[in-house]
Amino acid sequence: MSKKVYADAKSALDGLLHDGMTILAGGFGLCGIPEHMILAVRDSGVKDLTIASNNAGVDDFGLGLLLQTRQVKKMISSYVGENKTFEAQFLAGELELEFNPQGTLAERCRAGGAGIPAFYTKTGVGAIIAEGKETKEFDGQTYVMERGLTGDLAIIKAWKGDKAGNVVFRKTARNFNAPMATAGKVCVVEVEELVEPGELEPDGIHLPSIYTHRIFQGQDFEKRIEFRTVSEA
Amino acid sequence: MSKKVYADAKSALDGLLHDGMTILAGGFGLCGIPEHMILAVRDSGVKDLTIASNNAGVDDFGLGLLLQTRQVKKMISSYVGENKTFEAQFLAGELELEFNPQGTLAERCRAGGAGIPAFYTKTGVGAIIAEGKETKEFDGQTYVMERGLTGDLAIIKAWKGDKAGNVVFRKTARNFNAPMATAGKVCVVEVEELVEPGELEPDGIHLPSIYTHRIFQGQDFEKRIEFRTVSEA
Amino acid sequence: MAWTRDEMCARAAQELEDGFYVNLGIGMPTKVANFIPDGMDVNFQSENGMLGMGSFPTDNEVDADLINAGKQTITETPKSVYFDSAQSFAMIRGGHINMSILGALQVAENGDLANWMIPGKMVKGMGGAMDLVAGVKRVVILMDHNAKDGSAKLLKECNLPLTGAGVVDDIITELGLFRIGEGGVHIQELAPDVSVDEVRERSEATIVTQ
Amino acid sequence: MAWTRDEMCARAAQELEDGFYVNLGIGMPTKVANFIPDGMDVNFQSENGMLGMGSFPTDNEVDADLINAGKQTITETPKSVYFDSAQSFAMIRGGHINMSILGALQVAENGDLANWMIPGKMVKGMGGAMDLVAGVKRVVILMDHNAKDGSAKLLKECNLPLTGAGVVDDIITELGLFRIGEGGVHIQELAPDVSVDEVRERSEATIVTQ
Repeated sequence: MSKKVYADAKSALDGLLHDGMTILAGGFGLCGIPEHMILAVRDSGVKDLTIASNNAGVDDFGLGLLLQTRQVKKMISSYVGENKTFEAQFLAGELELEFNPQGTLAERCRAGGAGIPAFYTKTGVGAIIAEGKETKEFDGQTYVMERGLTGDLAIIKAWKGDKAGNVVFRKTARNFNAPMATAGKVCVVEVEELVEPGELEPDGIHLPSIYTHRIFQGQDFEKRIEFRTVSEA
Repeated sequence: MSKKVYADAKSALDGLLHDGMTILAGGFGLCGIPEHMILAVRDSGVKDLTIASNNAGVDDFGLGLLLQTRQVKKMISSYVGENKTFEAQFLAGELELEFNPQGTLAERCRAGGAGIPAFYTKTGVGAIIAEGKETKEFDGQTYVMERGLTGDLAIIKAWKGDKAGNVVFRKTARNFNAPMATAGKVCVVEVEELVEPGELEPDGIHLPSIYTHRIFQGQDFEKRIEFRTVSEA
Repeated sequence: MAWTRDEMCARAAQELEDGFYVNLGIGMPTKVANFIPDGMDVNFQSENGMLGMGSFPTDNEVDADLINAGKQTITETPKSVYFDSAQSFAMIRGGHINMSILGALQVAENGDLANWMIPGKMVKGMGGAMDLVAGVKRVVILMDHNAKDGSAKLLKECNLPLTGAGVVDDIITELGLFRIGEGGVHIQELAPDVSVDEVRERSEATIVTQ
Repeated sequence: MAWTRDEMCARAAQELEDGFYVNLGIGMPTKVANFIPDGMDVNFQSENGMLGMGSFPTDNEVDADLINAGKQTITETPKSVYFDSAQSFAMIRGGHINMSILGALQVAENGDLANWMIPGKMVKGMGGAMDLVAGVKRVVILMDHNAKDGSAKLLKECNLPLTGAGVVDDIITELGLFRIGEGGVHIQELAPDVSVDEVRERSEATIVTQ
């Protein structure tokens, strides 16, 4: 089972990257992002990427780094504020953008990973994002059909993982990492701590090993905070 | 928050039962079934029930008890072997039965709880259970549309719960309990151990408190084993 | 005398009930948490994956893995539980959240809501707003009664792109509390010394008195 | 000389690969677990909510909360992880399980499978079988070549209600290993001293030799 274990981001992504591919990137804002793999994707020079991620990072951290190098052709996101590079490229027509409501994006990944090609939701009915999509009535209410989403590769950040590939997230860093992991044809997980099988509580695992194709322990996570809000002690 | 806490099964179900209602009952076989609430439903005398449960218990334990008293009008299940009462009533035309593939039943509950009125699946395409259901092609493959399922009441068995309603299951007793809990208009949880808020690890909770409307600690769980298979030491 | 922002938040907090699960939008709605009546148990959901959200941390408590949907650092409480984004929106879409309090650009008298984009300006995205208004049991809008240029925000029809159609239940502005109902926007309560005429003057929507 | 049941299970086990996630059906398929080649890492899924299923427990280890999909008591392993039924079938439906080995009543030469009901007899239910055959990457059938009355089970068309249409990849019987392919059922391997003629005689399906 240790065949899943790699030394670092570069080796873990070896052979998996190609121009024009779709990457699902976990994280919410800068919280729980696969920061080492984002750097490795940048360094690989792979381009024309379609990236599904709730956000697009900030100018100099997270997915913003791949925008700076113009490796991204299209983003599928729910919110892309906090990023001037994004805004500039988008307004210049250099970057495609597909907005998905946050819950629809999460559910599309969950569905894609679960073999569900499409589902119905009330979210977005009557809004421009539902235009051109099929709608259907159930019990007198209108719903819009949304498609399951899969990607060539999911890049995921977790807290702990075992060498069999079982994974545990920490606090709100879980976010999109779990559903996106299931929707990648290949899923690579970077963890803060890699442990032996049996060390994680089998009732407490968030992502079962079957979804983890490769795993590595990242060194020196920056874990940058976007808005540091504090109260008086 | 202790307003969710009740003394026992009878008080926890007080005011929630009525003839003709739909009950979602957690458990797989006899594993993780809400045994105290099944007894309380029996003792209440409520009848014409539609019960969604993966199985129908055995003749003298679990949901089989409600079959004996003829309180059940219809079962929605994936497998009803191991139960002679069921077979006799079904063959006599006294009991309706809707078979759902196990994964479809689980997903219908998960969808019902998640506000998804319908989804598409490959499961059952070409089989009689897909007859009369809408089908649709996605990427050249045929899928059948299945509806989200909700119930008037979900009765759930868990290992530990806190007084705020956060719940933890144990090993394979988790099964249908989690998805069914989300699909009940009201969800009542029986636990082996009721603890104070804060005692459960917030990253390790399987069912967030929002789904738990009432909770009680059951006494003297029988936890009967259906097939005791052992190996030599 | 119109309500202050604090009074508006306090008024919104009075709409909460004991045991409610509540999602607060970014901005003014976040401050409603400061006005929960004593002894009332309200559980705040953050759509990035948490129930039982606590206040901002002290300097020592700051944790990069613990943020709210506005990406601000927060703390946990004894009732806290974490989950993934699919589960978070299963809760929201599934109608398990009792109330959401959100800001708005425009509200129409039929309950249509516009709060996510202004054509011609850079669009940041809807985030979780479309899911919240579609799924949460009761949607309360907390907003200034008029735009900065004085134009009405309570309209007959929204002219900005919608976040959701017919999704708003109540609106709280500095002028009072209003409810979407038969025939238009019903005045439920007015701030001190605010007249029905003032509300009508500062709104385009049909204003209905009880 | 046809294969014994143990030899059939051992042959099925040879189809497994290192790192595979596998779901074994109830009955003979369960015994395939006893024939995993040494050093091969195979992870067994039980559709009631577990990966990394272990063997039967000793008397002291029996745990009512730990059963397999056949409702038999089992044990956990260092790789074990538990999850709910929705997640379990998300794995199955989503194509994450590499192989399922199942029994059958009938298999047709186009890959149709019937293994869940006989009209006129009491129907116990399909359990997870329809999900498994629809979702798992490779479906291997392990069955007697003929029914107890001697009739063929490898057919041109199934006459029993289907579990899934065109879902079977391989069939292992006491006569050999067969693969559904162009033009019918392809012989991949024959048990010792079993002839193509014997296979043809005991099958109704079109039998193709390489």
